[in-house]
Amino acid sequence: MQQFVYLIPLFPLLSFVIIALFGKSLSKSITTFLAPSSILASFIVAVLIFINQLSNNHAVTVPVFSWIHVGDFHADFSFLVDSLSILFTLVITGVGFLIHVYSTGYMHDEKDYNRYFSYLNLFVFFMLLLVLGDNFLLMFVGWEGVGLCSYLLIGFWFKNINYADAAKKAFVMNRIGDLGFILGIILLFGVFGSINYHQVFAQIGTVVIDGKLITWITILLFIGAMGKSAQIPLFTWLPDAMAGPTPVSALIHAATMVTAGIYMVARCSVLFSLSEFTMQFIAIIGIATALLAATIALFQNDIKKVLAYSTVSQLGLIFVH
Amino acid sequence: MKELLLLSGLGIFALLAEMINARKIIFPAVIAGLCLNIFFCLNDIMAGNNENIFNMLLLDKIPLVFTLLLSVLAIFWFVMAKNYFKDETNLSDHFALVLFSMVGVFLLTSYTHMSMLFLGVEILSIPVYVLAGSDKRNTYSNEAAFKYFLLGAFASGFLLLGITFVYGGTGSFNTLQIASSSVLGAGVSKQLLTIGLLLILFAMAFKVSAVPFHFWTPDVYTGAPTVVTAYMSTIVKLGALAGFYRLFSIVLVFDATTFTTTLIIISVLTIVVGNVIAASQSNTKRLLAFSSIGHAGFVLLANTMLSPSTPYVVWYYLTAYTLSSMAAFWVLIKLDNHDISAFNGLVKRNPLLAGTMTIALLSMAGIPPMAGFFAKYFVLLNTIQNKSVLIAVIAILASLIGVYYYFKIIIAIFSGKEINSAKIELSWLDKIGLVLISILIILLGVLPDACYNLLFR
Amino acid sequence: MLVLLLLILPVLFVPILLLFSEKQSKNIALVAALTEMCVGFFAFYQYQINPTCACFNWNTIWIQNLNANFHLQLNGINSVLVLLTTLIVPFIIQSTFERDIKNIKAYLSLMLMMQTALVGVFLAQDALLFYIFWELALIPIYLICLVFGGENRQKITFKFFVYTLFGSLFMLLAIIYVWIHTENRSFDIHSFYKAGALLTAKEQLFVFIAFYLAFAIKIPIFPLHTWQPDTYVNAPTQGTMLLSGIMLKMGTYALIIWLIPVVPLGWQQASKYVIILSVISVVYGSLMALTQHNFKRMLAYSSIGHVGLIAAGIFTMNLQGVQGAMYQMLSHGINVVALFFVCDIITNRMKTDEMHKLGGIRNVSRVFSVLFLIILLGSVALPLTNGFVGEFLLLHGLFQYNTVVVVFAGLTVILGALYMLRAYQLIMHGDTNALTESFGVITVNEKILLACFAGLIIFFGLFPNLILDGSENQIKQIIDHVHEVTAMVVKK
Amino acid sequence: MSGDQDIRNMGGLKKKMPVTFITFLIGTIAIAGIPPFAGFFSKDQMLAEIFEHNKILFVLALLVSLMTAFYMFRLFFLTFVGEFRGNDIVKNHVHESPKSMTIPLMILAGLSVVAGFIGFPHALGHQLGVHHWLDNFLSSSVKVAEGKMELNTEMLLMAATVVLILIMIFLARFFFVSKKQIPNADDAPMSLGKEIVYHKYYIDEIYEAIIVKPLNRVSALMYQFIEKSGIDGLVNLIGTSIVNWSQLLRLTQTGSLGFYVIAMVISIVALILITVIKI
Repeated sequence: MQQFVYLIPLFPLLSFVIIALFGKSLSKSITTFLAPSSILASFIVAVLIFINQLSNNHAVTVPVFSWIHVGDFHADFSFLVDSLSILFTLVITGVGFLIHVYSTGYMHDEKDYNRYFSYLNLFVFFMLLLVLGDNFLLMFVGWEGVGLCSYLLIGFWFKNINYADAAKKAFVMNRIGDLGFILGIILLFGVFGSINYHQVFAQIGTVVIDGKLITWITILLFIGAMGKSAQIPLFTWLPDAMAGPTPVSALIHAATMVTAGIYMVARCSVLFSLSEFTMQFIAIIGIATALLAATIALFQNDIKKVLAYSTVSQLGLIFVH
Repeated sequence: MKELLLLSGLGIFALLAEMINARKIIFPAVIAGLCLNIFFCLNDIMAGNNENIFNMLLLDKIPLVFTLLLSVLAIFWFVMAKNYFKDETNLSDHFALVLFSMVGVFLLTSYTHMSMLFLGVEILSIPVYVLAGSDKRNTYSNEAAFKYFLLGAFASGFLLLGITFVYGGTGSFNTLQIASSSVLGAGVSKQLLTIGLLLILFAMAFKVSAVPFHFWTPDVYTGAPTVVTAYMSTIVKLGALAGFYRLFSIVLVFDATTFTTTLIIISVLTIVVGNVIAASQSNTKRLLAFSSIGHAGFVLLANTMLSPSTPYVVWYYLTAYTLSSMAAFWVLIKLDNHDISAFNGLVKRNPLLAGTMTIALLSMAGIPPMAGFFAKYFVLLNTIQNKSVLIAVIAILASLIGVYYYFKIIIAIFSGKEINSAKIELSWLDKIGLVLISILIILLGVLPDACYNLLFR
Repeated sequence: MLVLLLLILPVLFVPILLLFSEKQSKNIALVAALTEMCVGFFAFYQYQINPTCACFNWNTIWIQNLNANFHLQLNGINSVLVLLTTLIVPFIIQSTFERDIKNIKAYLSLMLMMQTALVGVFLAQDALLFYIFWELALIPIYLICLVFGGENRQKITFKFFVYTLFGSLFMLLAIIYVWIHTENRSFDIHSFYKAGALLTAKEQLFVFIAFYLAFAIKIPIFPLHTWQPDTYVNAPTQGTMLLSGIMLKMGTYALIIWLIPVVPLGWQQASKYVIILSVISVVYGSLMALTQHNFKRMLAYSSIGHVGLIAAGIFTMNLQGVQGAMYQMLSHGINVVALFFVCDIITNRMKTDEMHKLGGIRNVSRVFSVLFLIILLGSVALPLTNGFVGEFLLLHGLFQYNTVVVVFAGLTVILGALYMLRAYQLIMHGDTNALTESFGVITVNEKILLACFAGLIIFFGLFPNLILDGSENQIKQIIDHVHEVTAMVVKK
Repeated sequence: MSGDQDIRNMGGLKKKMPVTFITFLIGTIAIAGIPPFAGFFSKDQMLAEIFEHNKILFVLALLVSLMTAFYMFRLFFLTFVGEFRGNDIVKNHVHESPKSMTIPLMILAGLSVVAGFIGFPHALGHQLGVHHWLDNFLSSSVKVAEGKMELNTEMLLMAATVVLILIMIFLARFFFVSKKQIPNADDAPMSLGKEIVYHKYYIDEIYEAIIVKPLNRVSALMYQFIEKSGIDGLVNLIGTSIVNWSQLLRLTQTGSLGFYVIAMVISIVALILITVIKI
């Protein structure tokens, strides 16, 4: 079953391509059917794989095609199925599906109905890429991809310059984190000679590695997480991001995208646990964010902003953990 | 010998033709004669003839290729100047004057005897004094002739004085003997020789309009009728530079230490000053005058930086420069207006003129694939081979300034707003000449060693 | 034979083009470019399967005296650039369709001549030939800018010309200098490598500087870049495309082939400084782009930032850096041409490229907005676009060189997003105003072009190794050569 | 809600949107962390682990959860309980969402009830095994606080947290339901502390002031002074200076013969000196 894992991101991608290419001529009803059902299909595949995984708890790598090869640097498009990735896949496709369904109602009267769903599908695709990729660079692809989709979705009503501003802010702030992330990946490659999860984590414990470098790697990676999971100092985009349609706020900014940071930290927990300093750093950032956001939320009057700060605060707490 | 006879004969024929009322055949006869001369030269070069004429002239390969170039240029020049002379009453006089001055050029390319040098310079110059003033009703023309003559006399004086000094120092008129005596000769007065050669150098520098003896050039070039200016900036320049090469390439071989510095100073100054002053000219004729100073500097530099390929480098540079200059003047004559603004929008008025002018200017600016590029290239090559990188850099920067003023014209041609939008008509002779000269410039630039293989090997 | 065909094919079409009417000439030029593109693709493909084929080599004696040969050769590195040239030129010619241009025949002929010169620059294996093509490429582009350019063109294009000529004259000096030190006085690239390596460290440094001047001006690298924004703004669209899309790659290409391997010690001594300069131009270009009001000028400055990164990657002389640079040359070529085309579409309709006057175009033309966005994302280097692969590899290479420098270079990730999105927002977002209301939809021709660009951007983002594999071996050789030479000196 | 998101204009939506009311309530409780909803277990487990790690962190984290409970219920009460405070047009317009929206909401609410068990605290959930399953992956890494804590301590902590949270909820109810407090309008006077918090600590403004504006200002200044006047000015200066030199040198072309002769003579003397005496 695991070898069919590529189907999971494929369905939303196909749906995206269809809606995006034929956006104008496609009737609303087709989109209404196509967009959620593609996610549902992914969900079903994910469930099947999950069940399979329960009985046979092995990590499986499914290669799709080779992407970048330069010298000894390899980054491939291949998927990794293990407990962590499949769990996140379940959440993403499950919640994603529900939000798609919800959106069919919420956006019912929207003129740009199709555009909206194409973005949403693309978002789910990238999110799945993020959690299913078997190397750091692929995670980064998803990482930036969801950033793009959030840019598109926050700025969905682009006529309003404030919304467009919020979208731009979200993208740029995420990019600050992304710079840290990508430098982290490069440093990681420098240290471990690979960016593949297996090859990296396998070396831990067997190869002696300079602790300083590990601290640097983890801090850099965490800067990426700070951007995506809206931690101090890169959190201000999230409340502004509530400019987008409400289901988007739910999907991206409460349920899935912001957890990307958590996924990353969980994925690299082996690495993170090696560095005491990073752990403390994360805890401090986390608690500070949580406190700051909670106090702000106390007095906010905008319902979505309250929820946004609540999200920021909760994320902070999770990082403390 | 036959080349000398032919050229002189043509001149005499032109004078006689007036008497026998055969003015119409002067032009074809001269062209035919020059073609014959080309044939003679080629024949001699191919056969490898070395003709020593009474120890006065030595016609080996190098004089012959210069004469060849002279003949080609002369043909172009006569075709270009044909219309100009048409209205003149004393047409044959002009033809004769020009042809006689060519004899002077011939002497300058081939002399081995100091008297021949002096004769060459004078035969070359005197007709040009006359020609410069040939626009009799134009005060500028008169002034030009006068200035040229006065300063030219000054230079001739130096030349004569120099020759006497040298004779006094070495007891010889033979160039090779003079040069070699500075190392070999017994009873040679080194001081007299050096001073004498220096005086000759100054005189020659005057003739090639090297800085600081260049002052006459812009005034004379601007004042003289344009055809004459074209003649001066091509054929006269060729003669003077060939004469310069003839003597000082030998002198430098034997006594480099004394003269190299001086020559370098003169040539660098010439390159820099010529190009810098040209940058602010708005009169095309004057601009070309200053640019011709700059080019002379390059040839002098090539002369100074000796290497086995020096004769070819000098010859190639002269070919590239004179052809380009000829083309530029040709266009200028057709325009009949010397301000740069006259070139505005030329591409719309006559594409052929515009194209030729562009090719000529690109060539003079030293941009490939025109001949001028390799001309400069060879000079730089020799300079660097002589470990004078700094001088090469100066030369490069100066030629960059050259680009500045040549491109003023190119910009005007292609994007200026035309003052006069009337189309310019050309005769078929002009068209052939312009096309031929353009092709030659490009061909020389694309295959720079074709001539070497043909003529120098 | 194939390489010769590649070289002269565009020029062969020029007389044909001149025979036809103004209307037909566009089609003829497009046919020419497409034919050349097919030959280019075929050559690239052939090279991948059979790199040793004799058809990739053309060597005849050219100037016997100087031992200069007319030597063209297709190899791993230049095949990428030839591919880029042949790929881009049809687009550039296509972009003249539906535009009213006076003297179109001359315009197109100049473009085709330019293509020949560019291909020549890339293919030449002989230093003198390389130089000649290098200069040759300057004349058509100069005339394109001079005759067809904008208001201030005379002064600006002239500055461009003199500035670049200034650099190339120093290159000429360096070429001569190396040439007189070659064993048998040859311009062949390999004898240049041999001779250059034997120069003393000081000589190599001087040669390096002379070469660097030429290439840095062409690329351009801070602080030699000031000709570039003005020229880009004033040149006609196609001229800008040629300049930014292909011509500046002459400089970066020459860095790989003609500069570093010729004088490895020069590189060793200067690399620190030239990398810093390159990184400065990354940050500086981006900052300048951030403050521009004029879209075209902003693109010009962004281009400075991007090529600065390419140059920095090359100077690291490690595989990832140079390969990244190779790839980014291709990507940047595609992206920047696409962006300038977008700019052309906007200015053609709006008669202005002041971004503050625009806004809300997304409301009017959806397709345009989407395609513009994809192109823009390519330039911002979003993963799965071509820009990302190059940028990542470049940062990777730089990182191996120095960890501090890479942080500054990495600022391009943030600043790039900032200025690009700012531009997108100013032009596309918000409500329409009186001006942008009349934008209308884009024509089929424009749509096809933009869609092709978008497709290329994603295609090359997904399959970078189609290109990277081809150049890897040769780049390895060059890197090995450079490191061998520098290591030898260390031993001494 | 017709796009209005200000809770000051809401209130009493319970009757209008019953399903939304229920699901929101579940969500609020879950986030606040009351058993047996999702938020409780995950938060409780978190708190427990933090407690063991670092007591100060624990206090802070607890503070955060209490505040969370308070503001969530503040939100809840203000939105759904009491009287509608918006204008009449909106009032008549407000209605329950279609099925396609409510059903997903219900499922999500249901999940938030159930999903908590996935992160079941060790104290209660060892038998269920789900947590362990994930641990397989994490096993090599953290396993920080596994089983070290006394069962009693965790229970005690749990109880204390819940009680505190409940107090917060009642506080919220006291303020916003019983006393019917409504947050002030934006321009109403506030104490300094509140002002700062209300404006999100002015962080956006600070960023604007220390990063965005300086960045724009610096790049604009650089463009003006370094790019235009500096580098480009220098380049142009070289160009103009050559023309200036040219004009200066041009003055030597006086046209006067006497001057020419003198200049030449001086030069000759100089050159002779250079050649003969080698100055």
